[in-house]
Amino acid sequence: MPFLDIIVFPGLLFLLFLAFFCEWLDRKAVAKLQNRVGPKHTGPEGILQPFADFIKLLSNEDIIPAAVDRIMFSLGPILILTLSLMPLFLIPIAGSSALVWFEGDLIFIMFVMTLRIIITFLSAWSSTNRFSMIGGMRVILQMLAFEIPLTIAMTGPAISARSLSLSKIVQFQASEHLLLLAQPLGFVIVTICLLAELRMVPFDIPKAKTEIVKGWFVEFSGKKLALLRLTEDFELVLAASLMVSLYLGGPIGPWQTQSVLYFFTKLVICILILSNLRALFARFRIDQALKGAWKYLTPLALIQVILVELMPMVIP
Amino acid sequence: MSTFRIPFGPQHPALKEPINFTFKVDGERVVSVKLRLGYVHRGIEKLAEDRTYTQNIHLVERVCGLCSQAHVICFSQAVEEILGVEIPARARYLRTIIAEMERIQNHYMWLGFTAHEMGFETLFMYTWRDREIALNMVETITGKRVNYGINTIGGLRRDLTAIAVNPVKRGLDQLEDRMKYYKKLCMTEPTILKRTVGVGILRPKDALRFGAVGPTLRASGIKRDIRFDDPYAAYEEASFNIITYDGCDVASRLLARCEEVFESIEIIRQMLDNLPKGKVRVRVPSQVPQGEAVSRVEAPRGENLHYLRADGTDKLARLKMRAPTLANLLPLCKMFENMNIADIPMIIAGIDPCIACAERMTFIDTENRSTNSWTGDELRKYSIGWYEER
Amino acid sequence: MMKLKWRDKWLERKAIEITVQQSRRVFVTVSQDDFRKTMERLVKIKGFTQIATITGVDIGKEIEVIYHLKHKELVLSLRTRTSKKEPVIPTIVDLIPGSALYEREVHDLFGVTFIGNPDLSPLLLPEGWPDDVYPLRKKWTSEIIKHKLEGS
Amino acid sequence: MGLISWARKKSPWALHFNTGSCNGCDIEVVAAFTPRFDLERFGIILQGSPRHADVLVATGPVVRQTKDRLVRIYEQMPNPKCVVAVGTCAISGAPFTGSYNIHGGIDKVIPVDIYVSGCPPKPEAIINGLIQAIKKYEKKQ
Repeated sequence: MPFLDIIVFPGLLFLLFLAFFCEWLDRKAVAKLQNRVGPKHTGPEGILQPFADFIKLLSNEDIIPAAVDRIMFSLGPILILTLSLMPLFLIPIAGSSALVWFEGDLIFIMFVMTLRIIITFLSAWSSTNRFSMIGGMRVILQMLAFEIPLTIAMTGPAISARSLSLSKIVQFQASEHLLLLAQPLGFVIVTICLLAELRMVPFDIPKAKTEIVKGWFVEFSGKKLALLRLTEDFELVLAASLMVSLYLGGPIGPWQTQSVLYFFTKLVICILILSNLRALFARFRIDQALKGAWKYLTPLALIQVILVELMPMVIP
Repeated sequence: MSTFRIPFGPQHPALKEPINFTFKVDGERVVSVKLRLGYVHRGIEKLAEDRTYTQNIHLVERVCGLCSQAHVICFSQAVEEILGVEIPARARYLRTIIAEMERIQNHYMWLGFTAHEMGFETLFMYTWRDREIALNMVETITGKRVNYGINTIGGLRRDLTAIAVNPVKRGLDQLEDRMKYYKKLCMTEPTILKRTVGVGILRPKDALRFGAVGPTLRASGIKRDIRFDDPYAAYEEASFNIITYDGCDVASRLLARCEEVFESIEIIRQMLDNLPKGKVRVRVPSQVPQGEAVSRVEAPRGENLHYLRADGTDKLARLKMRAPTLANLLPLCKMFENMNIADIPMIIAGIDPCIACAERMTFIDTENRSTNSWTGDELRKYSIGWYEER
Repeated sequence: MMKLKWRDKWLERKAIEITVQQSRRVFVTVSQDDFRKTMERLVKIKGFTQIATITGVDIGKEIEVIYHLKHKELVLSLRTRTSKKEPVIPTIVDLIPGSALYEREVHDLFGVTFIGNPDLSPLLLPEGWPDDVYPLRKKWTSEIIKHKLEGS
Repeated sequence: MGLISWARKKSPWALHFNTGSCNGCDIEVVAAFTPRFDLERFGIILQGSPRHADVLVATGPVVRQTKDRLVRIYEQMPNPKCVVAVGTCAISGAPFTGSYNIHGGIDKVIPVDIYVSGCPPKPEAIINGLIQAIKKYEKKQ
């Protein structure tokens, strides 16, 4: 595996660019939906806005409050950033196989995502702020509720492709058909669960600005905040690219062609879907969100898996 | 039962004004609430005693930027009553028009804030965009967007020019259209319903016992409106309905306010159509004879009461102002009982608090300082203890 | 006197003074001893169950406390006086719970003690406010208070 | 330093604190973030936590009770920071001058960089104030 691939394309630098681009796209789309302009004067149409935010935060003073648990507080943002960056290397971006891939990398992605949330909780807890503690508890609660339907729904594509590897799933879609056509229900469930995983409206409960300020974010400033914001962007990319790879065929284009451009276009569409949903709803209450996850999403995800199993028998 | 305290304010994104609630919560459920005001206490009642009546108009207008018209009308009515002055009919009509415009822009603003509290940013942006129409109308008539500075004792300082009538009427049509849409949205959008229905219950009995006023009271099904019960300005000549809802929750308050906007628009239309001709101001002496008066006005948030005592000089002896938010704070504490943390902002928004109004004189504090400024260590000990006991 | 629905023989006998300002505003003055009884009668029999606010006024040697009671369109202001040296008035929180905040407001700003009010915590104004300063008494002008607080 | 000062200029995040204003200024500050004026064009976002903010937008005269809070919030903000005093009250205490419970303008308590006058100032004026603040903020290194 060439060094250049990891650092430049489709590795770190490309992902960084993608993350900033996605944040800009998301902000711009939401602003448009809210009848505003959004970032405008930072670069052409404000495209450099997330970059400027990032640089500014890096250059800001980094305050460590006296009361916090120093080790976890400093380590938290770095760990979370690493953990949200790692799964991105397993996503097939440029070709039908990813930079790194092995049988079972889907499970690995799920595992890392869960781990990330536990680290989030720990760093929230370590900042000993009442708001971040409540935020941290809500993060965990939300994970417990949404991880399960997400995992179950994600086995759908795996069963169809008879493989637990993302790259294999993409290759299956290249040879057969897009899984969105076969499993629209799964796509919907995954989208909702990913919204919750991303903590976006209507599931931005752990960082509800009007209830608990910024939830577990509240005590972080300067470089740590910069990293955390970058993490959020990576998570956005991760969520969108999971949707793309699992259901939309990743970099597969029509007539058996493969290009990063196809991947990119699909990614943009997915992000627009996510921002659209973000602008359309009010926030749920934590108990309502949990109830919804257990009562509707989990059974639906199960039904969807059963359907995936039964489908080939009914329609040969 | 062991509990966890969270401070809410004084600086908090859900509150544009500083106030401090300290909630005792058990998990996510509110057990009790203590509140502390005094962050916006500017001693206006004392200041008023050092100023002349004309200067006081300026001061009273700044009790609150959002109910400025209501406060000024209330104050000048009290002075006019002691003076025995009858203001011209045109001035009465114009006062009504401006007061109703204030209500419209206030309710729009409130709808936006409520949406913001439930994390519905898009609705917030939309309502605030449409609120600019109302502000434009106010600006055409008075020359300012907030704190209109148009009232004085004995009438108005400026007249409505004929050229302003048509833009205002057009604006009213737009506002009515938009509010119809928002009302439909509030009644059908599932996430809004989830957050408002059954939240912050205030039974009619409690509402009366604790003295709620304005839309908060009317949403508990009680038909009380100063404009109707104790008409002032030109409300006797207007025909309108009192909106009541009997859901007793935030959803009812939401809808009651939406409907009130329609009534306000209707009142303004009637006023504009029947606007009498003539002067807008009578000259009044700068010295007010001895006497006292109680004046009541229905501000956007509810009943506004001023008590004025004059001692024959050009300065007043005592001015007491009771703004609606203060009356609604006790019912608010009642509403919090057994609610979820996530509902707190919604419930607070439900009474449309205007702390600047409530606080020009009052402070409530039932806690000692120590709970307010916990160190991290204390908190950690507390939280560890909390988990051990569970 | 105008014919009004609230008209009450008992009250007319007890009251020191009754003024009808206009058809919807009535001012009644009672002595400090009769105050509690009058209030009970007004609340329980006459239906003045809601209170708008309580106003305190410094009138030289005494402090006047005015209760603005509401009954439909009518505002009845019941007024009583208490000496400035030892300002004491029985509470009405048990009759009208909504008056709790207003009683404390008057307690804070004028130093009137409402006997029987369970929660008259002497906490008003900013933290660290001196005990004997009642900002709305005429003696305390803004300059004197500022001088006392800032000590320069 | 070119990159950093460019980034600072392009992304000043604001924190709004009411030190005792009548509400008029607060409403206009919020209005400046809504569709008609939309401060996000300049990269300015309203933040909830002082730790995340660069520009403190303070409104109203400083009331005794809020003085300590104002100082605390100012100190919680990371460096470099700047303060915009919005409204006449925030500049001098305006109609409330002489009251026993106010200290006067914001600059009696914390250093102020930009003053926006008006009662209340229009959102356009507030936007201008923030832009001026950005220029000043750029020089603070």
